[in-house]
Amino acid sequence: MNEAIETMPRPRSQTLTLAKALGQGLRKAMADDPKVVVMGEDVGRLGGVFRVTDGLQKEFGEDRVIDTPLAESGIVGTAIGLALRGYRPVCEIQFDGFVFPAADQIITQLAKMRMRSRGAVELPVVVRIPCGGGIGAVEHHSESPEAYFAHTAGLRVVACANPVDAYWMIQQAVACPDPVVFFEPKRRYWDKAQVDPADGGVPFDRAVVARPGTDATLLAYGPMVKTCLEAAQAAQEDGRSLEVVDLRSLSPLDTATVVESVRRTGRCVVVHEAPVFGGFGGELAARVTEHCFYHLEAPVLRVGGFATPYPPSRLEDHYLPDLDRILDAVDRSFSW
Amino acid sequence: MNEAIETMPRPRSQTLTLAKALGQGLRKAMADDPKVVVMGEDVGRLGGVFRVTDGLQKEFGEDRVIDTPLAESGIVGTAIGLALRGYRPVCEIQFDGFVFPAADQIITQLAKMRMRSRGAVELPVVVRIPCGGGIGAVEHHSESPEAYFAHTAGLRVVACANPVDAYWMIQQAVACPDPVVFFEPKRRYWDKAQVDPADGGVPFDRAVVARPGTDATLLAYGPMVKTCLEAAQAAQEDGRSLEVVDLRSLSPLDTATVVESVRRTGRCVVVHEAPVFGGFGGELAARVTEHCFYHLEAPVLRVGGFATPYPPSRLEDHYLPDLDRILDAVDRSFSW
Amino acid sequence: MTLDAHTVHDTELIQLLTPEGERLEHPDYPLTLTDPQLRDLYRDLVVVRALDREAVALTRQGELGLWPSLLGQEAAQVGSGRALGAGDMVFPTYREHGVAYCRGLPLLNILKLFRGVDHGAWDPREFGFHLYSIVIGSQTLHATGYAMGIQRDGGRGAGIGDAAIAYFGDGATAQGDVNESFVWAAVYNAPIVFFCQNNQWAISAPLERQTRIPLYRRAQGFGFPGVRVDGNDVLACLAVTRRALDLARTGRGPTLIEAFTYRMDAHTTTDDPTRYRSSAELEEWRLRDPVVRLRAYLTRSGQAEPEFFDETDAHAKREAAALRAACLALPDPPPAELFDRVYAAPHAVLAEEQAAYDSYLAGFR
Amino acid sequence: MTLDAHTVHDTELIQLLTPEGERLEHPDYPLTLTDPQLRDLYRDLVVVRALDREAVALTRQGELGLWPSLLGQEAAQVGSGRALGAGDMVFPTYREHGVAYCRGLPLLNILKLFRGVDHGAWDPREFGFHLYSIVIGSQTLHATGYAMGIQRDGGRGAGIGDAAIAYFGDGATAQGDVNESFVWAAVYNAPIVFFCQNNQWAISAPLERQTRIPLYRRAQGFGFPGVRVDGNDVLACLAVTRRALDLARTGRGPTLIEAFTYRMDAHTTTDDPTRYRSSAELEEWRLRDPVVRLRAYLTRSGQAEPEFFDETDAHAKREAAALRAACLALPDPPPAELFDRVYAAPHAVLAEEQAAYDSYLAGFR
Ligand SMILES: Cc1ncc(C[n+]2csc(CCOP(=O)(O)OP(=O)(O)O)c2C)c(N)n1
Ligand SMILES: Cc1ncc(C[n+]2csc(CCOP(=O)(O)OP(=O)(O)O)c2C)c(N)n1
Ligand SMILES: [Mg+2]
Ligand SMILES: [Mg+2]
Repeated sequence: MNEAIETMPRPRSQTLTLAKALGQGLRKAMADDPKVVVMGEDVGRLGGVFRVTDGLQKEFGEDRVIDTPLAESGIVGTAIGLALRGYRPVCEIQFDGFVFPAADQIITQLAKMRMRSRGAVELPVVVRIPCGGGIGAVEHHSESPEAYFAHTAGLRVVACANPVDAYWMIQQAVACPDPVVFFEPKRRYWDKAQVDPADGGVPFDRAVVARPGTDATLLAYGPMVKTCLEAAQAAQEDGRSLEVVDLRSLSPLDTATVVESVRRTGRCVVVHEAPVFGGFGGELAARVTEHCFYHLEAPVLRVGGFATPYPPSRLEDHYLPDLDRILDAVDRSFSW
Repeated sequence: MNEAIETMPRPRSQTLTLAKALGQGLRKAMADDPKVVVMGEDVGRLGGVFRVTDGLQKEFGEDRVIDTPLAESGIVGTAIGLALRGYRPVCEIQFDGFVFPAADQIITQLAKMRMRSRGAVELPVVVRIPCGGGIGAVEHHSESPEAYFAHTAGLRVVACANPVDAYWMIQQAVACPDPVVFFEPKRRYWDKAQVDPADGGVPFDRAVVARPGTDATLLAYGPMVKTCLEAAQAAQEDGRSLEVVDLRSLSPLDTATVVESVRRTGRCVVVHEAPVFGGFGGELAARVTEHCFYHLEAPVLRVGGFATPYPPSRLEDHYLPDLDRILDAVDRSFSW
Repeated sequence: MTLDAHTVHDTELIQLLTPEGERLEHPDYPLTLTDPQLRDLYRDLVVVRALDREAVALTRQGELGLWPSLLGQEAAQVGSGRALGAGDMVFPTYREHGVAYCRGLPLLNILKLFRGVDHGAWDPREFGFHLYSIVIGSQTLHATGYAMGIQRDGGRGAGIGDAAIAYFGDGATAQGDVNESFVWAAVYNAPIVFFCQNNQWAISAPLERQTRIPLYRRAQGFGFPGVRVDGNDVLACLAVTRRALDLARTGRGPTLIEAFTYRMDAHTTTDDPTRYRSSAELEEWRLRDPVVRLRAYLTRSGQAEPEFFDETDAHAKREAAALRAACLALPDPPPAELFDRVYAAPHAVLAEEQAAYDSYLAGFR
Repeated sequence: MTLDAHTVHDTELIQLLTPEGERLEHPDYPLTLTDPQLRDLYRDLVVVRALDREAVALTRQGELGLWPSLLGQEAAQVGSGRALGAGDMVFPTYREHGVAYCRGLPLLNILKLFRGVDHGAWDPREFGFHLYSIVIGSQTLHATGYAMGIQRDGGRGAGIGDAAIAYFGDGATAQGDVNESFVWAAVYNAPIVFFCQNNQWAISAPLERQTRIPLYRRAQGFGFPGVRVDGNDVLACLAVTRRALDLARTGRGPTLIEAFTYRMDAHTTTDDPTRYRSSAELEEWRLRDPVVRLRAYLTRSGQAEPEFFDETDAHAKREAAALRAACLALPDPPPAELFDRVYAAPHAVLAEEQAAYDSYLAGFR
C-alpha cells in the first residue's frame, strides 16, 4: 500500500463538497486495498441518491461496487459474510430512517462477533448513514439514530461535520479493524472546503476544538457543528466567547478533550438533532458532570429534538436546534 | 366491562410469582375485553417458555392466543394490523436479545403511527419483553435493551419489578391507547408476593418510593429494584439511610417523584443492568442534575453494565451491578 | 412433478385488452362491463394521470418537496382499486395515488404529505385506505395482521367478508417483511391480496437485482397462487383483482398478483433516470400506454363518442386546477401540532417539553 | 405449465437407505462408498450421539447451563458434514454438534459456550466452521455474503471453488433474514447450499405454523432448486449435499436441501415437550432411527462384523468420558476477559471502565 502511494504523483489540494470528499476518500481506500468493496441500494450505476459513490462502479467494476437487492438486513448481513471472507465492505444505508430493518444484524451480529470469538473474527465493516433533517424531506428521511448505536458495545460510532473530516474519517473507518457506524450530515453534503490529500487528518476517535472560546462550551457532532459555530459567531457579536467542540466520535468518546474544555469554561450546552429524551446528550451531560462537578457554574443543558417523531417538514424549523435555541440555552446557563 | 366485574365474585388476594401475576393480569384483561389477543412464539400450547401465558390458550382459544410463525418483525407487524382492525394485541418477544428483528416495526411503525395520522389511528399494542441477566443463560438471553425504546418517541416504556406491579401494570398497559413496551425482569419471574385483585394498583406512569431514606437516592427499575432494596438494607446496617425509587415507567419518566427524592437526599446513584455508556442512566443523571443542581452534594453516579456485549454467564456476576458495586458508588458519592 | 392446487397454471400474462385496444377473452377471467362502466374507468385513468401531472408541476414549482409519479401505472391502480369493496382495506406504498382516488381519498391529503404539512393525516377507516408507507415492505405485515383481524371478526354481510390488499413494488419483494407476510398469510390462510406493481425498476435497480425468475412465481414457494397480469390493461387488472378478492372473501386465502407495468416517469421528482435506463426502453413502453389503450378500445368499439373524450379531458383539467388551488391555499401547520397527537394519554416528558417550548416562543412575541 | 431448469423435479423424498436398512439406488444421486468409508460414517453417527448424550448428562448435573440436543438428527449432520471439502465454510445454528465434529472442531469448544465460559471462541477459519448462531436465521445472510466473497476471490484449485453452507431449522424459514438470503443467493447465483434440518418442531411450534407446503418448495419461489432428502438416511444426506456443493462450486448457484428428520429429544434441556407433542409421534420416529438404520445395512450387507460395533461403542464411550473430564476441568474465565477482546483498536471509554473496575476489584484484595 505504501509503495503505491510513493509512486503516485503527489496529490493536490482540492475544493470539495462533503459528498465529493466522501467519494474521494472511498476512491482512495478502494485504490489502496483491493479488498474494499462498496455495497448498497443504488450505489453503483446511479452513484447513490446523494452521488457519494458516483463514478466508483465505473472505476472499480460491479464486483467491488455492488448494487444490492432492496433489503437493509440483507445488505449488512451479507457484508458481515464478505468480511468473514476477508473483504472490507462499506455499506450504504440510503437514509437514516431505513437503518432499522438492519438493526438486528448490526446490534446482535456486527457489534458482537469479535467479542464472541475472543478476537478470532474481525469485522472491518463500515455502515454509512446519511443522517439528520433540515432538507425539507418527507417522513423517515430526517432521522438521527446515533444514540441507538452509541449504546451498542462493539461498534464505533463517528460523525463527520465537514469535507476535510469526511475525506479522512471515511478512510480511517475503512482501515479500522472494528465495525464503524459512520454518520454523514446530509444537509451538509453540499458544503465545500479545501481538502489537502497530503495532510493526513486527525485520528477519527478524537474530538477537536472547532472554535476556541472561554465562556461556555458547546458540544456537538455531525450537522450541528456548523450550527454551533454560527451560534458562537453570533454570541461573539454579543460579547460572549463560546467554545465549540466537534466530538467526531461518539463511541469511543474523547472524554479528555471534552472535560478539558468544560473545566476551562465552566458551562456546557449539548446540541443534537435527535430527541433530547434518552438521547446521546444524556451521556454527555452525565459524563461531563461527573468529571467537572466542581467546575460547573450551571448544569449541562441540552438542546435537541422533542420527544416526538420527526415532524412534517413545514414544522422542522421548530424541531431542529437553531441559533436562537442554542443561544437561549447558553443564556439559561449564564443566568442559572 | 364494568358489569362483568360487578357480577363476578369478589376476587381474593393470592400469593403469586411475578410470572403468574402477569398471567393473571393478562387473563383478567382478556376476560374483560374480547378484543385483547395474545400472540408470539410458543405462547399458546406451551404457555410461553417462562409459562407466563400458561393456560390462556385453553381458556380463550387459538384465535385469541396465537402461536405465530418464528419471526419477530412478523409478530409486531401483524399485531399492528390487528390493532388497525380494532384488536388489542399483546405480543411476546421470547427473549430480550430477539427484539431486534422487530426494531423496524416498533420504531418506524408502531411508535409513529398515531402522530403520522394526527390521532386518527390508535395502536394499543403491548410488546412484552423478558429482560435482563443473572440467570446463567447463553448469549442473547440476558440483554437490557430499554434505552433503545425509551429514546423512541411515541412509545411508552415501562418495567415491572415485583408481582403486584406485574399484575396491575400489564393490565394498564393493555388498556392504554398508546403502544407500550413492557419489560419483565426475568430473573424475578419466580419472586413471590401477595396480590390483591381489589387494590387497583398505582398508575403505570408513576414512580414510587420503594423504600424511604434520607441520605442518598437510588434510582432503579425492573430487576435492579430488588438489588437496590437489598443494598439499602445492607447500608442501613452500616448506618446509612438510602431511599430507593422504583421508576416503573421510563417513558414517560415521573420526573417529579425522582426530583423530590434527590432534592431531599442530595445524592443520587442510578443503577441498571444495561451498559452505562449511552444508557438510560444518562438521561436520568442529566435530568436530575438539571432539576437538582443546587441540591446535589456530588454528581449523579451510574452503576451498570460495561461497554461490552453481555458476557458469558460465568462472568456475569462481574458485569451485573450487585450490592458491593452499588454501595461502592454510594461511598464514592459520599466522599466526593 | 406434482403441483398442489395452489400453484399457478401458466406463465402467461393475463391480458383482456391488447396494446392496440383489441378486446380478448380469458376463460378464467370473464368480465362484463356496461358502456358507462367502461367510460368511468377511462375517466378514472385520465383524471388520475392529470392529477399526477399537476402534482409533478407543483413540485417543479417548489410547492411540494417531492412527488413519486404514477405515470404509466394508472391501469394497475385503477383496475385494482375499482375491484375493491367498501369494507376492504388498502395498505399502499407511497405511489398509490390512483388507488387513493378510487377510494375517495381527496388527493389533497397526499399533497399535504409531500408538501410537508403533515405525514398523511387522513383517517384510514373513512376511506378504507391506510396511510402511505415509505419504509419499503412494512405495510405488507400490517395488511396481513388486518386480514387476521377480519378472520377473527367473522365474515360480514351475507357470507361475504372483507379483504385486505397490500400494494408494493418489485423492489419490495426483496425485503424480509414482505416474505414474512407471505409466510403469515399462507399459514393463517388470511383474506389478503398481495398486489405487486412490477414497474421494472426500484429507483436505479432493474428487476434482475431483486429476482431471477418472474415475481409472481414467488407465491409458489409459499404455497398460494401467483398470477401475472398486464398492468397496463385496466380490464385485466380489474378482473384479476376481483377474482383474488373473491378467493380471499370466501376463505380461499391469499393471492399474489404481479401487475407487469412500467414507471414512465422518474422514481421521484429528485431522480434522474437517464443515469440508469435507456430512452429506447421508455419508448417501447410508451406503445403500451394504459390510457391510450382503453381509448382505442372505446373508440374502436363505439362505446364512446369523441365528445366524451373532450369532456373527460376538460373534467380532468378542472380537477387538476382545483387540486392546485387547494394545495396553494394550504396553511402551514402551527407549532402546537408538533406535540399534540403523539400520545393519546398524557405524557409528562412531552408535556414538559411543550410547556418549555411555548414559553420560549412567547419570549419572541 | 412451463418450469425453468431451476425448479425441482418431484416431490419425493430422496432416500438411499430405507428405515429397515435396505440400500436403494437413485438415478440422480449415485453413491459409491468403500466398506471403510461406510464404517467411518457409522462411527461418526455413534460418536456424535454419545457426545450429545454426555452433554445432556452434564447439563442435568448442573455442569452446563443448557444443551440443545441433536438426537435424531445425526444422519443429517454427519451426511452433510462429510460431504464438505476443506475449503468450505459452515454457518451453523446452535444444534450442529455433529457437523462441528465432522469439521474437526473439538466439542469441548461447544461445551464451553453452553457452560458460559465463553461465547464459542473458536477460530472459524481453522475449522471451516463458523461460530454458533443463536439469533434465528441471522447466519444465512453471513453465509450468503461469504459465498459472494468466494465469487470475488475466483475459484481456488483446479477449477474447484469453495462453497458456503448455511444450516437452519424449519422454524427459521419464517424469518425475514432467511428469505432475504434466498433473494441474494439467487440474484448473485452465489456458491451456497442452504441446509434446512426440518426436525418438525420449532420448540412447541409444529411445521404447519411455518408453512403450508413442503419447505423444500420454498426455493421454487426464488428460482433455484429445492430438494427433500430423508434426513435420517446418512447416505442420502451425503449424496444430496455433495451434489448441491458440486453445483455451487461449478457456478450453478444455490440449492435448498430440506433434510426431513425429527428432534427426538426436547428442544433444549429446559424444554418440556410433553406439553405439546405426543409420545406416539416419538415412537413412530424411533423406527426411523438414523444410527440403527445404518447398522442394519452394515450388518445385513456384511460390511461390518459384530466386533466393529462393539469397538465403536467402546470408542464412543471413551470419547464421551474424555469430553466430560475436559469439561469438568474447564477453569472459569478471569474478569479481564470481560474487556479485552471487544475492540481490536483501543477504545477510550472501555479502557476507562476497565481501569475503574480493576481498581474497584483491587479494593477487595
Ligand atoms: C426500508 C427502505 N429502504 C430504502 C428505501 C428507499 N427507497 C425508496 S423507494 C425505493 C425503491 C422502491 O422500489 P419498488 O419497491 O420497486 O417501488 P417503486 O418505487 O418502483 O414503486 C427505495 C430503495 C425505503 N423507502 N425504505
Ligand atoms: C430471532 C430469534 N427468535 C427467537 C428465538 C428463540 N428460539 C430459539 S430456538 C427456537 C426455535 C427454532 O426452531 P427451528 O428453526 O426449527 O430450529 P430447531 O431448534 O428445531 O433446531 C426459538 C423460537 C431465537 N433464538 N432467535
Ligand atoms: Mg419498482
Ligand atoms: Mg425445528
